[in-house]
Amino acid sequence: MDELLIILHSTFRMTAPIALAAIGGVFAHRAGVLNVALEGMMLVGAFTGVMVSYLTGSILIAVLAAVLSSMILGLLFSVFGITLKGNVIITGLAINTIVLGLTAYILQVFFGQRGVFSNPKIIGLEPLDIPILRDIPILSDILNNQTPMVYVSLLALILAHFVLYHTKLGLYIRTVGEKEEAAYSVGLPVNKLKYISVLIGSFLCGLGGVNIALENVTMFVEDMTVGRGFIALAAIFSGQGTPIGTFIFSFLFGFADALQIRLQSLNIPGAFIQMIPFLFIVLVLTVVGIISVRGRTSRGIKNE
Amino acid sequence: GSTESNANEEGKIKVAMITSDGGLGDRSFNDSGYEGLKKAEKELGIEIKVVEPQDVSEGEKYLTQLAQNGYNLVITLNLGHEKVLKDIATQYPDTQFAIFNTEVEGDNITSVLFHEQEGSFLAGALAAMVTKDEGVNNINGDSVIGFVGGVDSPGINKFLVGYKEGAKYIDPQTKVIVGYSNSFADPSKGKEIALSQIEQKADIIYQVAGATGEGVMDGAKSKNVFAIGVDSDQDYIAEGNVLTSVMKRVDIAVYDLSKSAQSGKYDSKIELGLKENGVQLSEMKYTKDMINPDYLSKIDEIKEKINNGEIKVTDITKN
Amino acid sequence: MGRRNSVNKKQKKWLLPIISSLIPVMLAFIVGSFLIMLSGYKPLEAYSALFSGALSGKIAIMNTLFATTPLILTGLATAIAFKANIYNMGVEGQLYLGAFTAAFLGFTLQGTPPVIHVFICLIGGALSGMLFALIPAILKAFFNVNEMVVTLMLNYAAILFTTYLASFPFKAPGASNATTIDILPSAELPRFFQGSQLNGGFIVAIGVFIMVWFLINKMKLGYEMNSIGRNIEFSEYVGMNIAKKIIVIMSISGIVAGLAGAGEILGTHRRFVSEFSPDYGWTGLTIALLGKHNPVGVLAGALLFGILKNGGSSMELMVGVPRSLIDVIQGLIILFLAVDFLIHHFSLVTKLKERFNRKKVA
Amino acid sequence: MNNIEVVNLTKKFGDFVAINGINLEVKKGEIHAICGENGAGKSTLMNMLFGLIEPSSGQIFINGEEVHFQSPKEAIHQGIGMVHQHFKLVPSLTVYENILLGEEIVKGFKIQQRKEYEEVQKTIDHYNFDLNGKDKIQDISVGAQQRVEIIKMLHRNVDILILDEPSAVLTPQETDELLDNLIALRNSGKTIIIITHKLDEVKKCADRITVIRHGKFIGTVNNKDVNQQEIAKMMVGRDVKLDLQKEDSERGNVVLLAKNINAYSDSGSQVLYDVSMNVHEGEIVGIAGVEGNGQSFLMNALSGMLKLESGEIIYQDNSINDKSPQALRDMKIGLVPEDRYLHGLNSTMSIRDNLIAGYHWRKQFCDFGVLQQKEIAHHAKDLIERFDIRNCDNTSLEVGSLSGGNAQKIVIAREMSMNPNLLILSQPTRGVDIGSIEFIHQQIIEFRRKKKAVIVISSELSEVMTLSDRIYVMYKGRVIGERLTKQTSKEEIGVLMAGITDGEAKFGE
Ligand SMILES: Nc1ncnc2c1ncn2[C@@H]1O[C@H](COP(=O)(O)OP(=O)(O)OP(=O)(O)O)[C@@H](O)[C@H]1O
Ligand SMILES: Nc1ncnc2c1ncn2[C@@H]1O[C@H](COP(=O)(O)OP(=O)(O)OP(=O)(O)O)[C@@H](O)[C@H]1O
Ligand SMILES: [Mg+2]
Ligand SMILES: [Mg+2]
Repeated sequence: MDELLIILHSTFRMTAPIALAAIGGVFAHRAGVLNVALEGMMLVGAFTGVMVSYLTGSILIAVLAAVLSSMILGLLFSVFGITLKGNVIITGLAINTIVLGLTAYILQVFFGQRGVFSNPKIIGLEPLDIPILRDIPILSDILNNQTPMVYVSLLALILAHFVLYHTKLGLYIRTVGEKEEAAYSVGLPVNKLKYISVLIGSFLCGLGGVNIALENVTMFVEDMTVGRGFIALAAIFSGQGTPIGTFIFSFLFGFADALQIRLQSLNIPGAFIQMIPFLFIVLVLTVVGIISVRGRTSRGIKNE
Repeated sequence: GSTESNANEEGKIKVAMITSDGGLGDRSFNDSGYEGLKKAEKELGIEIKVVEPQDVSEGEKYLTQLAQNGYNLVITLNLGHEKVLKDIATQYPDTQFAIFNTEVEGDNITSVLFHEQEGSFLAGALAAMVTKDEGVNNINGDSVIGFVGGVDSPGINKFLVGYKEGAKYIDPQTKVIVGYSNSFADPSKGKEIALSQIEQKADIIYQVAGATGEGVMDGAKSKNVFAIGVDSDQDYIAEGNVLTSVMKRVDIAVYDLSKSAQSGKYDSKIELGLKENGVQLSEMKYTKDMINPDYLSKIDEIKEKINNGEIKVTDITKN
Repeated sequence: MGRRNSVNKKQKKWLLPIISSLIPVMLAFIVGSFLIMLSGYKPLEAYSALFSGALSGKIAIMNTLFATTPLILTGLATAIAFKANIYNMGVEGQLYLGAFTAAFLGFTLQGTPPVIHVFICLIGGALSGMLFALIPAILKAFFNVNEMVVTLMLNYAAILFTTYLASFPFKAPGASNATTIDILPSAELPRFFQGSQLNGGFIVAIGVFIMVWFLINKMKLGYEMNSIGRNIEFSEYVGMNIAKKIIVIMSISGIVAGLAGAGEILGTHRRFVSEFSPDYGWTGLTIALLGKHNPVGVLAGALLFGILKNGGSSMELMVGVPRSLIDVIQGLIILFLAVDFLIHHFSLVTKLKERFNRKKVA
Repeated sequence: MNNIEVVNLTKKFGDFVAINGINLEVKKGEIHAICGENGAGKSTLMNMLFGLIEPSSGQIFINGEEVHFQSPKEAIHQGIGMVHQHFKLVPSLTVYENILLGEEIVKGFKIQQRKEYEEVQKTIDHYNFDLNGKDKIQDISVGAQQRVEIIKMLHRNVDILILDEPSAVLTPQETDELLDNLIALRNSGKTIIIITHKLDEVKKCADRITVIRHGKFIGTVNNKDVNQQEIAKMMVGRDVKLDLQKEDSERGNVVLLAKNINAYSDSGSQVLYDVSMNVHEGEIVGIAGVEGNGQSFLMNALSGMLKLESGEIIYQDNSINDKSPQALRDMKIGLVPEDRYLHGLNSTMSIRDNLIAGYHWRKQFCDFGVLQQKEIAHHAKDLIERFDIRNCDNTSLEVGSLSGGNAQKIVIAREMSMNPNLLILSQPTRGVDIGSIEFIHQQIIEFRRKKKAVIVISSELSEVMTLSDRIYVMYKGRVIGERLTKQTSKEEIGVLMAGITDGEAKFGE
């Protein structure tokens, strides 16, 4: 039982960056823009956050800068992918490559560092001890004393759900993604909506970057997002683009990962334990698939 | 072919170094080599160059081109180049080559081998002693220590096995919790693994995981227990929470090689273990005073025994 | 405008894509040269190192083709699936399994005659790539499980698995990293020329290219891939067995990916080295998209990336431009290539002209 | 004064001139009908008025002022509304959400869904349309979707209303309601432009009629000065037979027999109840019914796209219950689906490739897995000629660029050219011009003459009446009546379609 609580506590930590990026990515996904640049957007957030925290000593400015840098990237993505009508997947992959190179390059040329940048002057965000939550038995063990972005990720989930399903903006975003002509024919600003969706995503990716580089640890390491952006993408697709579904899959992944870490003490070759999170997601999707195919009476596979 | 190897105008000696995976900035292996090379540049007045191939298949091109460009000595830190090196070395007999961590035969090849397992043995032994010492930091009385590796592979497990043997040498009951991060660039994950191991009562964690290890040290710091650094002296990274570092003196090896380049006399094989001071524990600047001095004398004693062959440390790559 | 119109239609057809892909490359180089200057190097020197490193002389060109070889295959593997709108993001994983199998057959089948041995290894690599691709294919075909997610996830599993194999059961004695023993000489894809790494793998890649080209452009299956890729419901309605097609298409994609891995092992590494691939699968994905899922486009894209890779290392070796900057320039080229400048530009010009004309009339 | 004036308007798609120097004047407060064959350029012209596409040259004046619409937004701003031929609805949203799209009712940030629904339902009820505001678009029939499109515009209270074939999928009653509503709107001062291929509707509501042909202006006439025959002649440029002659035919063996079939939709509700029917060689069987009463599901069941819960479908003495569409094609069943852009055509594939889809594996087109491009091109040319498909000289063009009627002819041509034993057509002439309807109907009858079996599913009662030898009427997923065409009347079938039966069927087998 205690073990489980500890795993759950750690699950939320491990879920946060994936969930932030994934929930952010949900907007672009719903607007019909496949954003594979989540990875780069997180990485740039992590990088800028660390650099600005180091230079200014202010965590607030650092977080703002992280978000800003990520949104600038979102803007770049949008200009190429939406305004100039470039292929969005290529645009996204290109942005990932550029960010990977550019962060390393700036680190090297302007900070004279390679690989890792850590310094006591970098200020991070500390876990929060929340008054009421502190006193609720089980919940406090799981949710109290988490870093701010963990709470932000939960907040993002609620807000994303509200925005997508209860506001005009969300309705328009869904319309643009599902049937662009419909949006266009009633005069909705299609491109503007796509921009907004991408930017919401990059905003949250920036926070995801902050989580990775200024909360979990306080340092920057080249390529420190190590594929979390793609896991986030997988969560979006697995969760069928709904904020709740997406969060659930982010969480399942985080949980399997946390579990995997504990299970490493078993006497099984490391590789097989480390596969758990990936195989687990495949398993869950297969089960979901089998169940939903069973209930179907019509034949065949639908268009996306 | 005809090499254009005319030693350059001033007759300076030219030494080039090819980094291993991860490249510069790993704060360990590659960086350490670079330190040695820079030192050689300054002190020996040689011309140096460091290059970082993108992947192992580029090794052949890099080795060839550096040889063609008249470098007297071409050092590769990447053991993955062992196969191609043999051929290239015969093609460029006027160039000397050096390779680390693996043995390649050839008239103009120097193989540099480290006995990382020996240094790790000392680290394991020290950890097994300190982990029961409740007075220090948040050390608990349980004999549990941890290990975090980048990937589950021989190169990493070489350290692990030495570490385990060292710990068991002190106390056969010592439990070693092992974790792998599956990435050398994921400090978050490193920290998470460290926290999990600490949760399971490990209070000293040896990391052999590149930048992921930075997270391990961060985790140790946050719970005020100990990490053990690797490759270079990492004690400063979390002062007082890095018990010691198992240093691999790539810098010294590179420096010595550069020196040989000046004299033109090379060994065909250099083995660097505790005896040669090629592998050693850091001076423990921040932690020496925190622990019982007896431990350190015990470590010295063990070191002696390893050097004179009384203790044999397993090298898993040798089978 | 006038001049462009005077170019006759036939010429325009092949000129256009060339011009429209040169513009982005130029733009990327211009942006890149600022960065190069910033770090204190001379752009001209750097770029000339890049181009001469990649293209001047027989060896340079051969090395460029060597760098191109795996990318042709991973690009084609991705393109085949994407053409049918199947998101096979698992080329990287399929490549690893193909590579390991090829290596395994390469070092175990003692006494096999040389050419036959190579073939067995290639076929083994192809088959294991195929079998691995079948997992997402079956899940997609029968349970409608999103193949993109499955392939993404299985990549990690494949890399972990092959690393395990090379670290434990098949580790070469005495090796201090995760590699297997060498394959037998009879299994090696021979090099063409001493001094360049270009090897028989290139012939394999070109052979596969021709077959894939033929498949996509001339064969029934190519027609069906095209149809499924554009409208799966229609394709089902007119009687294509979608489940079967998905399985066939993914299998072919997996075969090509497996061949990419096998070729690298038999031609380049000559043993299995864990994590040997510098993201060939992912680069292949970019190339497939840049080439618009069209084999010829893939070939051109692979060549561009081969030039950048081979030239990039020369830029580092000769001029000392940091590797990170080479990545940035490469990223910029991809970014600009994502946009169809000419066509967009064209329509922009036309639009403006129309507006202008209309104003004049009014 | 003229509400809308179009001067010398031209639209080119590449080298193709879709609209060629058209002049058009629409007076304020009139109903102006635009007539023309498929591909004449009607939709293109209207799309320019609505800002969906930009003219290549020429001028558009609204209320005397020249406009250059860059997007529909600007047209909407000028009080123009358009009901599109190809629906612009969001499938996963509800009817009311679609209707209010862009004009949501909000309080704070939150959309007032309840209020929205009530408001929309009021409008729906006011116009007497059979719609439930809460249904999702993806769950309702094409006819219902058309109604949504119309309400969407009526609800917006526009000054100028453009309707592009609004009645193509409506029931006769609904069409009547719609026309009445349009007349009422006109009387209240609105300007209405309506495109339709149904000349009786034109006669019923229009004040003036403009005919275009091949993108050129042919003439504008007052409705009261012309009759249907004359309009048809203006459109087609020759005399058109408006009613079809078909000789009697001897029917042969049973080809298809459905016995008590029951089926459920994906969402779990029963959609077919104990449906039984049959078709014989040399017979055309019509399935009549108001859109959304199970005909689509019956079609899906017959074409292998819907699994049966119980019952049996027997084709040429073999059960085809679990046969896939592929197997059905192998057994020489031809299918013309209802949704031509989803199931009938692959809109981004070439005309040529569309014309062999589903038959591409045949020896004729494919040898050892290799496609015979020459033969395929030749086949395409041949069909285009035989089926008089317009504007597709270049068979490598995307089929999506064809006008609706021509697109439909592609489907019909493909299915008929493969010479099936049983041809099932769903809404075969929806949106097709009179010239082409005449042609398609003749082809169907020709088929019967060859002793083949045909099933025609159509919500167009007159179509069912003209073509069929025998008619089944569907209501709420059941067959509620079967009649021989000769022994029944339009009125009787109409009554059945409304679900009213007086006891047992008059005709049994
Ligand atoms: N986007 C486009 N690109 C190329 N050609 C087009 C495009 N849109 C329409 N056309 C062509 O313009 C012509 C006129 O099409 P339009 O849709 O206006 O016909 P229509 O009169 O509305 O026919 P229908 O009665 O069948 O709807 C057709 O031949 C069509 O193929
Ligand atoms: N040579 C043929 N003769 C008769 N029917 C064929 C022939 N080739 C294909 N078909 C039919 O074409 C349709 C599509 O075939 P599909 O490609 O799914 O299967 P297949 O033709 O058996 O496969 P393949 O030709 O690739 O082995 C099916 O109805 C199939 O039965
Ligand atoms: Mg202890
Ligand atoms: Mg039209």
